[in-house]
Amino acid sequence: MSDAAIASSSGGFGTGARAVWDVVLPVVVVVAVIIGAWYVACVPMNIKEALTQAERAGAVVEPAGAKERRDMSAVGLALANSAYARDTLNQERPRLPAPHQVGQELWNTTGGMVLNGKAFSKRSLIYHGWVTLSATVLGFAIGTVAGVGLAIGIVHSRVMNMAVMPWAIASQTIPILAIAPMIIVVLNSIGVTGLLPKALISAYLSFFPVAVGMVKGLRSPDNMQLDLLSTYSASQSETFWKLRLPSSMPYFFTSMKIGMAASLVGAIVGELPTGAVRGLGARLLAGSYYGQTVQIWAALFAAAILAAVLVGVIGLLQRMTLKKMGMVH
Amino acid sequence: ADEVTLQLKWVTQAQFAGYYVAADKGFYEEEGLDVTIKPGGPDIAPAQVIAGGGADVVLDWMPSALASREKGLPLVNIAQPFKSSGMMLTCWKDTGIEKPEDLKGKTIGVWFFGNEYPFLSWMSSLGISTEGGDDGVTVLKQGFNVDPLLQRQADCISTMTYNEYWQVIDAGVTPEELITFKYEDMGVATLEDGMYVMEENLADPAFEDKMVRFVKASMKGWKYAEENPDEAAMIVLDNDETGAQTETHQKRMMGEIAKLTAGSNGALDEADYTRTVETLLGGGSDPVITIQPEGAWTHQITDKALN
Amino acid sequence: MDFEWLLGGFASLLAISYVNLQVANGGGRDQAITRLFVPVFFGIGLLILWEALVQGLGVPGVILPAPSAIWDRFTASTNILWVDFVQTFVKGALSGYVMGAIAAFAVALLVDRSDFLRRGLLPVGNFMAALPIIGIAPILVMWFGFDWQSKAAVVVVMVFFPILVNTVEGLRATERMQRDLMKTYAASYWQTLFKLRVPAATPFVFNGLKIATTLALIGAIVAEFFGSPIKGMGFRISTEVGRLALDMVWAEILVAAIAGSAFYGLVALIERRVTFWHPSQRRGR
Amino acid sequence: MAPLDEERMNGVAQDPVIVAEKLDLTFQTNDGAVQALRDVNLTINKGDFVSFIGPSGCGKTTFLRVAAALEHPTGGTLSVNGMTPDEARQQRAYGYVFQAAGLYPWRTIAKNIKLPLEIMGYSKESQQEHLERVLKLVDLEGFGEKFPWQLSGGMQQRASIARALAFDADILLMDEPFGALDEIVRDHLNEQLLALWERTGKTIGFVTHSIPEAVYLSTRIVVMSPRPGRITDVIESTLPRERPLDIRDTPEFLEIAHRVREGLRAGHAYDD
Amino acid sequence: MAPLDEERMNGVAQDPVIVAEKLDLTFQTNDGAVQALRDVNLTINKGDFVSFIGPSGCGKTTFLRVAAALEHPTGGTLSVNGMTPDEARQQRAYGYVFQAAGLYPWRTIAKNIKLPLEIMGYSKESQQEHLERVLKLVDLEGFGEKFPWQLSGGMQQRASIARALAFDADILLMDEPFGALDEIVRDHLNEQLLALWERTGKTIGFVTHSIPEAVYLSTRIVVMSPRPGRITDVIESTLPRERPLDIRDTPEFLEIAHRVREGLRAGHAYDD
Ligand SMILES: Nc1ncnc2c1ncn2[C@@H]1O[C@H](COP(=O)(O)OP(=O)(O)OP(=O)(O)O)[C@@H](O)[C@H]1O
Ligand SMILES: Nc1ncnc2c1ncn2[C@@H]1O[C@H](COP(=O)(O)OP(=O)(O)OP(=O)(O)O)[C@@H](O)[C@H]1O
Ligand SMILES: Cc1ncc(C[n+]2csc(CCO)c2C)c(N)n1
Ligand SMILES: [Mg+2]
Ligand SMILES: [Mg+2]
Repeated sequence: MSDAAIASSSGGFGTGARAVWDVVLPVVVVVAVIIGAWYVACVPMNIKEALTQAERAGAVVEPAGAKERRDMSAVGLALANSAYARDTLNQERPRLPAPHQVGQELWNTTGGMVLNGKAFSKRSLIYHGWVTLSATVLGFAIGTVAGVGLAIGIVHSRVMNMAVMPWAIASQTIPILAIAPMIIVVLNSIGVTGLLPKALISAYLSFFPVAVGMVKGLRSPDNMQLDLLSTYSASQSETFWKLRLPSSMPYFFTSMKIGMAASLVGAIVGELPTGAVRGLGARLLAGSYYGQTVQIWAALFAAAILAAVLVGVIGLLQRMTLKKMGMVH
Repeated sequence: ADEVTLQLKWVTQAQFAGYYVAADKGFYEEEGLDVTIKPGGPDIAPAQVIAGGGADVVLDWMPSALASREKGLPLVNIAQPFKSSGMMLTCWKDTGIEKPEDLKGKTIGVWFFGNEYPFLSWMSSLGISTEGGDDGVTVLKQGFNVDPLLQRQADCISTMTYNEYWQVIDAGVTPEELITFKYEDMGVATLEDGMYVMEENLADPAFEDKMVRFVKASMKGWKYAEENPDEAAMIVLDNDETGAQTETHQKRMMGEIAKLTAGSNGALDEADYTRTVETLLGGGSDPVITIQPEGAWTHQITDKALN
Repeated sequence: MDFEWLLGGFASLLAISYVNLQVANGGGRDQAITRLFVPVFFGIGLLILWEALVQGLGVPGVILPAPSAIWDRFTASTNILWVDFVQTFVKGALSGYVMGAIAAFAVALLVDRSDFLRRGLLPVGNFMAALPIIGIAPILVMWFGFDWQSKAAVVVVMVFFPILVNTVEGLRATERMQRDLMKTYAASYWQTLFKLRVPAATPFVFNGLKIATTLALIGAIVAEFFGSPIKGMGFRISTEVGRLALDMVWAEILVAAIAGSAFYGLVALIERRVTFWHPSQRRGR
Repeated sequence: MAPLDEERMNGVAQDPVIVAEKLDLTFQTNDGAVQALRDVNLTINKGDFVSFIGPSGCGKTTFLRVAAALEHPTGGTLSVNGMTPDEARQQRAYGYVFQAAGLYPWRTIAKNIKLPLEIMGYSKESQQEHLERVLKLVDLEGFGEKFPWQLSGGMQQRASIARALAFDADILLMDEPFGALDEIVRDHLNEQLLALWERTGKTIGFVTHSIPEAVYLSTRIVVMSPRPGRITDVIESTLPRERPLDIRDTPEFLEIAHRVREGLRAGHAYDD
Repeated sequence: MAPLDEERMNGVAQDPVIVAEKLDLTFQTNDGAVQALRDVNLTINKGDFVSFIGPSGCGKTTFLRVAAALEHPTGGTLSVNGMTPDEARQQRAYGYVFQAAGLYPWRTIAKNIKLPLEIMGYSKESQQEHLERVLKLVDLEGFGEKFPWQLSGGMQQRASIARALAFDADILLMDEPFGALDEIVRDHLNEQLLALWERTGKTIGFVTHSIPEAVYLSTRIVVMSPRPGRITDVIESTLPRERPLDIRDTPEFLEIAHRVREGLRAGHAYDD
């Protein structure tokens, strides 16, 4: 809505080139600035390790002794030993890996694997991403159905609204990472294994935003719109299908986007207590065991890219649906 | 074939080579077993998994298993392939630490999640408080890696001889920069990586028979791994689904592990057990276990398996 | 299996649901006391069912303790729970929440001033918001140390983007006529900001602030899984799971649920006070 | 005088459709109670065209809403065809035009107009038939496939009138339906409405702010005064049923308009 | 005839305030361009009261918006006091009443009315003074502390008029300000507005759908026709400046009203 208003007030040039210019250029500039700042930050972040390495190799650094340097300011050290700035950008286990290191690792574990025909080998992020994706999507589906169902109940029943809503909020204050192992164990003990336990954790995280958004959406019709149907003596189900559901669509898609992102987090969390053998969560953790910061960062970015793609797909669906419904102008 | 599920204590690595070798070389199959090996991880308590019915047999450290037993979960040790403990404390030498008493006033990273018992017992036997201050040590719950040491957030961290210690070395630290305290050398070693099952199951002859075959095959696997460390490491690598393990690290780990399993035929040595219990009971004001455990181990399986 | 327990459990849940139905649809249905009574009563029903399931099915305490056992542990360990609460909630979550919120407002104002920045930063921000905390937490623990500072940093990262995105959206949520009115007065940027756009943005801002409350607590707890001093709710949970002291784990979860709900409720209350004028806050008319 | 008028009407053996007796309605709001209607007595007979006129906030809308069972009286009774308004609604007795257009934005104009028909279970063909008839009536042929936001405010208002006329409700309740229209369109729709009313014999309740409009359309004009809303005058029209537009220049018309204006003015506080 | 009229006006040596020359405005929308204004030529002199009348969607609002620099022409020019509208706005030349009330819901009525005064840096006391004066003018004394959503639509509209009158803008642009009001209040406010205009000599642009209102208030009436919006007639009022309400019954008044109606009708397609 506000988008439309902005678009029309800015004069309404709509040519493709202009749109690309407006959308892509700012992002490119911002990303470039971030990468620049990132490189700069690498120097103080990694300088202590660089100096220690150099000292082990026999160089004389100022001041000598890792213990002495421990409590010194990193920026000060970087300035005093600017000769070692380069060494901060290519360490094996940096505190902050340089952008090109992350990019290289990402490429080596995705595109590079594809070129070698090993796209689905266990060292490939495509393989691990795929594992996480399947749990994410299944959990998202369960969570969305549950969230929508709960929202329908809440909107149509006073008791549900009063009794369940506070508990739905409370349920989200429980740290999922704490109860994930218990969920897995309990489900295991009743014979549920495989994809489903992970998906249920995803669902636990994604049902809430969907439910909250849908409650808002299903309640979004104003009094007049509801009164109109009253004068027709429309039934509850007619009111639902002809008024509440259509007017909740914008909310539905927005909350699905949040739900999808939450679902991905859930799938990753769910991977830890299942042995963390496959999936992006397992990669994150494995990177963490062995202090492979570059690997952590690569897995992190892979997860974020996956989330962006999933959310983008929902955004696409949203545009198509709302356009068909005449709700985007 | 009879199905057996084994829950490991940690992720797939050479620490568990014997089981992977037994599976890979068909030793289990020969015994008519169909074994599923479930990797562990930071969020997995083997005792909880077996209580929930998620495994038939689990690998655990004895302090944790005995503590669970006191909590009312009747775990029984049926075999003990690890003779000695691989746990140690690794410190920076330049912090001035030379002997255990020097730990006072220092910051120390410790694994929790049931793995803190040996450390706590050791400190209480030294009479060092873990509440911080000049006369005590400041304890940190260390994460899964050796960063706290490398970043000098801690003066010492817990390491295993076969794993974390080498990660420190791989990070470019020379052994001369470090000083280590092995629990074995300190006389506070506790038993690690034993096989545990639920007590009530042992009464079931079918289960007993299954375990006999399992232990037999597993020990065969262990011995094979000790003799062919490089091959064993490669088998472990093949079974690592995360794709994060490296060949060098696993081969070296296998070498270290072989030192720990050497001297055990799989049967629990009662003397080791007694020493472990003594250490845990002697934990000063807050001992890990409070009463002498009864029936926490048995030779019922190994007697049949190893003869 | 103990059928008496199970039967009793389901029967009392049914009875409670029935009473709730009567109360919720009866007279006085809009009174504050009803609003409190119904959910509490429902919660009690759930607890009874939980207790009945655990007792009736003989679920071992190392898998899922009964509410009565959790309550016993809770009352017996209040001092530990308090120490943990202060460490995680007050030092970690609250301070991170405040810092994150302030930073988000500041950046939102900056982003809002320049259309270019908004177009550039928001997509990147959305991307960064999708970075899973499980990956971020170990990194931040490595950077900021084991104490509460690293937990606060995780919380800052977690709450920053929801508040930022909502605030930016809110600042744009004025109607054309409202903006045109300001234009006819030739109002300056700051006048328009403080007299129109900030007030109009408050409902959105609170939306973000509310989402952020639950995120803050979860963030602080989860971060402790990746390294901490030997106190804190996350530390206790992860340690006691390994010790099979599940009653303690649930006592901490209880604290988390109470603290999180109270925090959420507090922000919601402030929201009611501040955005009383918004249609969603008006009852009746 | 109002009670007198009514008594007289009730005496005549006509067919009462809406009967309000001692109607009271008080809204409970955060800052206290608002009495919107007080002691309203009114009978609307079958085939009547009753206009409601009165200052803003006097309860015109509230009265229509009570009649349509959208609001429930806190005192007194209102019956519709001898039933409660709720029962009458069950029988789909009402066509209601709201003060604002209130079209559903996700439905095209045609689908908006078909909405009541769908709910009332008309067949597809008969829906299309009704649609075409009313689109013509309000002069919106060719706009069926547009979405509401693609039309100007006046066109939207006409579409909402079409929606209320699409099905054959016996009672038509219209809340300032022509407020957003310019005079020419308004005149046109006034004529159309009168023609429809004559042809179908519907009972119509009509809220307006325009005195000429009220006089031109109605058989009876109800003048209300605010806070709390009361009926201060009920004026019978002496105009013939057949009403060309230029009837508005006749002395009879102006006489009635004058009476309405006086009634209205009495409810205001201006001393000029 | 319109161009002729205008030519004549421009000839007279008056003080032009708003001068539109060959004004064109085309909106670019997703489904194509909408030409809202085409070749509009108009001069509004100081102290004029100019009404705009025309069917819905003909560009009345758009013209006012261009005059207030809320919209920028795509062709031709419009100047205000010899400046661009943007410059005039910087000098706070405008009081604008929008078609809908547009009060800020988080401010009380009093604070809403004070809003322009705060922005223009009036002192606290003088704010209070102005507030009380205009509250009285629109008959809302005692409602200052209510919030907008606690008032009926008509009262909100009056508050928004008060807001525009609170500061002394030379040019008052009013877009159907009295649309939501009943006839009596409307008459009253019409009188008040005329009195204010006479007293202050403001220049007023006024959009309305009511022919009598336009005739009663204006010195000049601009009749527009839709798609694209053009001026089809400009009618000079021959009524005296002093206008009691009953001037509306004089033949002169009815004659002008008739001319406006004819001009309006010419822009419509009805053949009745
Ligand atoms: N839902 C409500 N809650 C509280 N007060 C209400 C409600 N609806 C109407 N009122 C009040 O009741 C009175 C009558 O309102 P109503 O809408 O019937 O007036 P009206 O005659 O239709 O006015 P208008 O000409 O402005 O439409 C007003 O004072 C109004 O403020
Ligand atoms: N922002 C906009 N974008 C696109 N088209 C617009 C916009 N604003 C107005 N229009 C179109 O310009 C034309 C003139 O609109 P305007 O609002 O000036 O009409 P109006 O004479 O004020 O009508 P009304 O009496 O209904 O208020 C209409 O066809 C309208 O649809
Ligand atoms: C959370 C957690 N932290 C530490 C350990 C301890 N541990 C037991 S075996 C093993 C392998 C050594 O390479 C390690 C680290 C654990 N189990 N869980
Ligand atoms: Mg009304
Ligand atoms: Mg307009």
